[in-house]
Amino acid sequence: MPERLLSAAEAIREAQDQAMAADRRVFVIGEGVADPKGVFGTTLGRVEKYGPGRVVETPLSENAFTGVAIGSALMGQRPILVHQRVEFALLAMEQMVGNAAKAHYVSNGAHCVPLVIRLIIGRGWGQGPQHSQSLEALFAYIPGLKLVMPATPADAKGMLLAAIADDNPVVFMEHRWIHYATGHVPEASAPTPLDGPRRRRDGDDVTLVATSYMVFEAVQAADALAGEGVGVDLFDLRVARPLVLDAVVQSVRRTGRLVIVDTGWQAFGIGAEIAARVTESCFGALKAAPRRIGLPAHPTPSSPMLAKAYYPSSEAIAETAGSLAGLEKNRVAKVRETIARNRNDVPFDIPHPSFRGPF
Amino acid sequence: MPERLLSAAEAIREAQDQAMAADRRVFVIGEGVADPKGVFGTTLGRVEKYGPGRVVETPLSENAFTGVAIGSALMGQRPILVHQRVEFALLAMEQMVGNAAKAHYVSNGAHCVPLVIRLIIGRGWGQGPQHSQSLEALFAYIPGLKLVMPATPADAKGMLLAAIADDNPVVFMEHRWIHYATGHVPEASAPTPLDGPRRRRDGDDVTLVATSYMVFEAVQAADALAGEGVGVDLFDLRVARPLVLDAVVQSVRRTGRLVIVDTGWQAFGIGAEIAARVTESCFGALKAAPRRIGLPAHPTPSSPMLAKAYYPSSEAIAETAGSLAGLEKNRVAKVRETIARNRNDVPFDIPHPSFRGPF
Amino acid sequence: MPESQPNGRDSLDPAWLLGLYREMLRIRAVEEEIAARYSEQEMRCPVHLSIGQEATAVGACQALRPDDQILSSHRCHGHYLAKGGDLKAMMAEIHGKAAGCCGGRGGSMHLFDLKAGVLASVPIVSSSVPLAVGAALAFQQRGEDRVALAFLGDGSLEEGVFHESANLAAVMKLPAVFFVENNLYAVYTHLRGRQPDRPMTEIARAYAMPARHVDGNDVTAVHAATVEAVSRARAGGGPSLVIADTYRWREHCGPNYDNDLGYRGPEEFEVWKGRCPVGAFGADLKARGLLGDDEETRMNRQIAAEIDAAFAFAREAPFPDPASAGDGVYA
Amino acid sequence: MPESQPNGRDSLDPAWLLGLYREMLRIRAVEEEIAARYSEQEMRCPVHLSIGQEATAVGACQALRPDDQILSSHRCHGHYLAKGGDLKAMMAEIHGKAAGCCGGRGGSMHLFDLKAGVLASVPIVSSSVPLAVGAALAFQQRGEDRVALAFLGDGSLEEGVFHESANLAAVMKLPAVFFVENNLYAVYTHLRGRQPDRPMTEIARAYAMPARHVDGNDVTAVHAATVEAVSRARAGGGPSLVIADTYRWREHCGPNYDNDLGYRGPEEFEVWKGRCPVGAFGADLKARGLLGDDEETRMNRQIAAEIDAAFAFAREAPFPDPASAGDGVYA
Ligand SMILES: Cc1ncc(C[n+]2csc(CCOP(=O)(O)OP(=O)(O)O)c2C)c(N)n1
Ligand SMILES: Cc1ncc(C[n+]2csc(CCOP(=O)(O)OP(=O)(O)O)c2C)c(N)n1
Ligand SMILES: [Mg+2]
Ligand SMILES: [Mg+2]
Repeated sequence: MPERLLSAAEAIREAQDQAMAADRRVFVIGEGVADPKGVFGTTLGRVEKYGPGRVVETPLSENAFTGVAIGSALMGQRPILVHQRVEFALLAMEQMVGNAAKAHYVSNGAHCVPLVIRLIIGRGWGQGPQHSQSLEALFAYIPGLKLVMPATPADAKGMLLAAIADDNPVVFMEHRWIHYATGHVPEASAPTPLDGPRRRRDGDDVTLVATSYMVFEAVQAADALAGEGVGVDLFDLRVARPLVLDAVVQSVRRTGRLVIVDTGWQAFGIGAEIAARVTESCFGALKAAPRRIGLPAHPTPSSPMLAKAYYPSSEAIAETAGSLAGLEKNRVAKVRETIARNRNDVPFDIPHPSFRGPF
Repeated sequence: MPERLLSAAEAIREAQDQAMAADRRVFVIGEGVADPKGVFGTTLGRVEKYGPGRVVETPLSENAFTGVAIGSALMGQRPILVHQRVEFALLAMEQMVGNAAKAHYVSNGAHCVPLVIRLIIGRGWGQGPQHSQSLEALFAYIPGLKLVMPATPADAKGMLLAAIADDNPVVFMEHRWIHYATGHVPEASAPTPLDGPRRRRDGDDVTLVATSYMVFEAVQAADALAGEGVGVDLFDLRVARPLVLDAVVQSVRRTGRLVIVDTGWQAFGIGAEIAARVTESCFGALKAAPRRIGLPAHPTPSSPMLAKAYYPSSEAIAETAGSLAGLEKNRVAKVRETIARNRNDVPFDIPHPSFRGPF
Repeated sequence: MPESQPNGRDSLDPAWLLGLYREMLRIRAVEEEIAARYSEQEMRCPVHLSIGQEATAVGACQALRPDDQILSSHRCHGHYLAKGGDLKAMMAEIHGKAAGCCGGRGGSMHLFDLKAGVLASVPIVSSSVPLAVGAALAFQQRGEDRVALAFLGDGSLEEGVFHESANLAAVMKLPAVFFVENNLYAVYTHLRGRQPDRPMTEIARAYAMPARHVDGNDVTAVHAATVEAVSRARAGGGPSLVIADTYRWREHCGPNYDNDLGYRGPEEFEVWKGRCPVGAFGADLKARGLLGDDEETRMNRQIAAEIDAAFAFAREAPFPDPASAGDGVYA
Repeated sequence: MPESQPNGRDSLDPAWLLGLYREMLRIRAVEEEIAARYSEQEMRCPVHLSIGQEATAVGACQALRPDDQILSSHRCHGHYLAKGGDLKAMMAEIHGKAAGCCGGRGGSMHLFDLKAGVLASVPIVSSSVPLAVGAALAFQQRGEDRVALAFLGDGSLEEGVFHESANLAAVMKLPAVFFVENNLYAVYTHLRGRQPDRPMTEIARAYAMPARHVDGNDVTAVHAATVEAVSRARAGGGPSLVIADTYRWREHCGPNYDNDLGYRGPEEFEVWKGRCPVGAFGADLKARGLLGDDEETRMNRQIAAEIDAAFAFAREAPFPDPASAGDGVYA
């Protein structure tokens, strides 16, 4: 039987559907979950199948419906909550940090909050300062929350299933542009453990850790660098909390070099934790200081001309990783050219077709 | 004229008073600002002096009154907002991150938000999971916010004056236990620039960076280490955003060793950014990986017996800094004893008298 | 004006009335004992006493079944006890002991008892309100005829999350009851500085929700109003608002009186103290011949013994192992 | 039922009425032009058109002085123009150009014009509401007789921060007006799935606030109701709520119609389209002899020329320097 190609959006929809079919306690809640667009298609058709009692369209009340989801979880339900933009979750921070993250600990284990909070990160098309932030560092900081950031469609499905099956509150961050990526996705309802990074490319010269959509940019960079003989050991971080870095540390022991690329602001971002922890773990093996690539310290501008400078490109990743690995300037330039050639004329503010996989 | 001794709480009250007297646009807003306890004494008597129009007691509505303060600032007022616990600010994250932090940038410079947000961090006396968090990392992550964490009474006054005079939103985090610390505080209304760390002890063996109340624990550690011949170059961070580390990097170039102690959770905390940035800046000078000391990854337990294990002590700081600097085990033990002796029998869940200064 | 005694007490079962009285006496005695012993510094956490507010806790909880759930706030002692929470586990919790209802992790503001139907207490004002609505959603989704009741303070009504929760519960016709203990103050700030001048029940109109205003110091009136709200919720009629006027006697947080602070006048305090929910009800029971002095003495003696035992238990119980402090962050 | 034409139009100044009409025509034409040109992909940001809702923007803003401030949301084009915002700066902003009102940093959802009294537009639902109350607080503190008006959608009423803001404004008697454009939908979800069935004006009772319900497609009715609210605020009488029923013709976000999605029926759409705020008002003016066809043609021609010039300006204007993207994070 040939393997199926699904987009990550379809994979997410399928995971939710299978979980709902298998377990009556699972339900979906949020703004737009039952509307005709179905949260970028990821909940489409579910209200017809499961009814409004399990596909709960809410009033505009992010803080309350987060608390409602938590309360239902305390009573044994298994809600999947979704915000179409991560920004809306800022209104619900108190519920997330105060109640969801702490109930199990504070109750000395009596309470569980089996809650998935899907947060969608925007990007592109001038969405600007308040519709395209990448605030994962805020959630990564909170003990009691798990933080999952899938990149591939297979992970989008498998890790969402695992998040639903998890007895803890799991923040599941979906970058809009991974929604479009396609890949082989198993039909079975099989959770993929939330157990840490996965290697996406092999190499001995430099270790590259990327999160979410930046994994695709990193793949472009790694492949182009491979063409110039630089071996990139590329990890897809997948889980930011709890942060498991053994494989990365092992890799750095071999390569001596680390570059981290994430979707958020660089300063105080999750790259800082990764850099600090890897440094603590294998200082002696490091040939140079770990390098971080992230967003510059300002809000997302709407104008395409300003946004273009805002997002780190595969070129920038290749340049950082390549020069860290000692690649000569002219060969770095060649790598940049290769990447640019592959990009063709696709505007940078819509997803590049080459990111559509299959991955 | 002899110098005055003031507690940090008194210093904060004086700074607010002087700013209000000097500038009609300055006002105070929050829950409890006009009540008979006056926010741990820091706003006491102000409503009698300036009236309820400038000491604005609000309904319980953290998100709204943060937006109200921002709106008034957009119209040219200079509000000082206060939350008696940092947790209450979680309800206002959207206003802080969405409006306060971004207005100047998004308006291309036309708007200013000259707003001070005083956030008080609790500790001790079993306040437990929801009244004693130290969430500075959440605010440090946000471009457009400044984040100030004074330790000494002089800084509490001078930096609050500077924060009030600043045209940007400044988060001013006050640890409850620094409120009790006393020190020499100039009577004049003189702002202290929000310009970065200050050296609190001199030494050549290890660089120690501490924030807020942990500065006092670090001082104990540094002094005890000095007794054993270990020179600690101790910095009070003071400003977490914008983060200026030149002096720290210079110090690490000399000592080759860095320890960071902050009041928040260690993982994904501000120590990670400091460690990563210093490593990037002077990798070659480092003799060992920077070490971070912070809270373990769980909520604050209420029980004194559990909380005791939760907070890093001066002993722990001394042990980390001492062994990093190569101090032998038995001499580290001696340092721990010295510190313990100084502590006498004061329970750990109330502020130690030796922290009352003068500093 | 709050309604009083919508059902004449005469028609009520005397044993049941004595039970109400006993429970109010017990809550009062527990909190008086906490106040008396607080200065010994064995209870090393903040306490928010509800002395003076016993009738709301008891009247409301008596309207609930054991499998109904309540949600409470920082001021949760009375609610916890009235719903059937374990006294020993409460005292151990306040003493920070391993046998506490949270294993010592929560302290006085986090009391819960799953078996008794005290789902959670949360010290962030109004933060437990959506949790109650969420419990109600779970009941509705599973077709269970259970009800969730949120205890709120008057201050809690000012928080946005209350309004969001009330609207959501109303739209979805969830089996929830919003029970407001209006004690006129949030910390030291009077209602008049925090809400405009209108009957508090007007809030319910925004959500097309029935509302009742009762004398919160009249335990049977509280009970009757809550029964009405609970029955409606149980029958699928959706949420209601109950406003019960009452008064906190002691300081906002801590064991003492704080009238010296000047935020409330001595006259106001005396008026409310004169309307003691426990004393007035006891006097009424006696006047109607339902309660004798002997019986009252016996009750008090039993209660005192239970409380002594609970304190002894809490004091002698072991502290949690410091090495366990990091356990159980994740399930 | 909304009130209609509380002041008969006959008593109103004809020139002023023509001005209202012209402004509605202009807003309509600007947005039609955006819709027409959107597929050219020169405007690379989301747009939320208010076609069909012109009477609320114009009627409300006409009740304000230039130094009064409005606050708006994601759907801000009409408000910005009606309050006197600069059309060229708006078009440049939507095109991401340096001459945009935000220098290209904000895009279509962040329009503001300090000189005109458009203090800010914020794309997070209800997030601008407390900003309006804060502006009102500043006016009160400084003894200025200015008013702040917040434009809200019906969905915005469900957000907690609206309630917190309304309560705060009411307690402090701040010069604020909460002006609700009730277009029945939040994105694709009808009001009946989001709020219980009661007159929306009932919300005001929770805050002891006067409320008016008007036909939001009747520009003079909107104006009269807003004048009342603004006058009360200016005179120190505190905030009011105005509910204006209207309808968004196009899709929630973007240039197209979206009735094919099925979230609203074609009959409903046709009814509202038949009640076009611009067309109906124009017809009325003509019927009463205040507007001739020639005059209307001249108006349309002038407006078209202005819009053409604004688009030309926006297209030709330079982009901001990419190197400036990080400037101005701090003042
Ligand atoms: C969100 C939030 N804001 C502020 C506080 C501080 N606080 C604790 S109790 C309280 C007053 C609550 O008043 P009310 O709801 O009337 O309850 P009461 O104390 O009168 O029982 C306040 C403001 C808090 N705990 N949470
Ligand atoms: C806090 C928040 N939640 C959700 C959204 C997504 N969103 C954008 S517009 C909108 C609907 C708003 O409805 P309404 O207030 O009635 O305004 P309308 O679009 O009808 O003009 C929603 C839910 C948002 N921007 N902000
Ligand atoms: Mg109260
Ligand atoms: Mg609407």
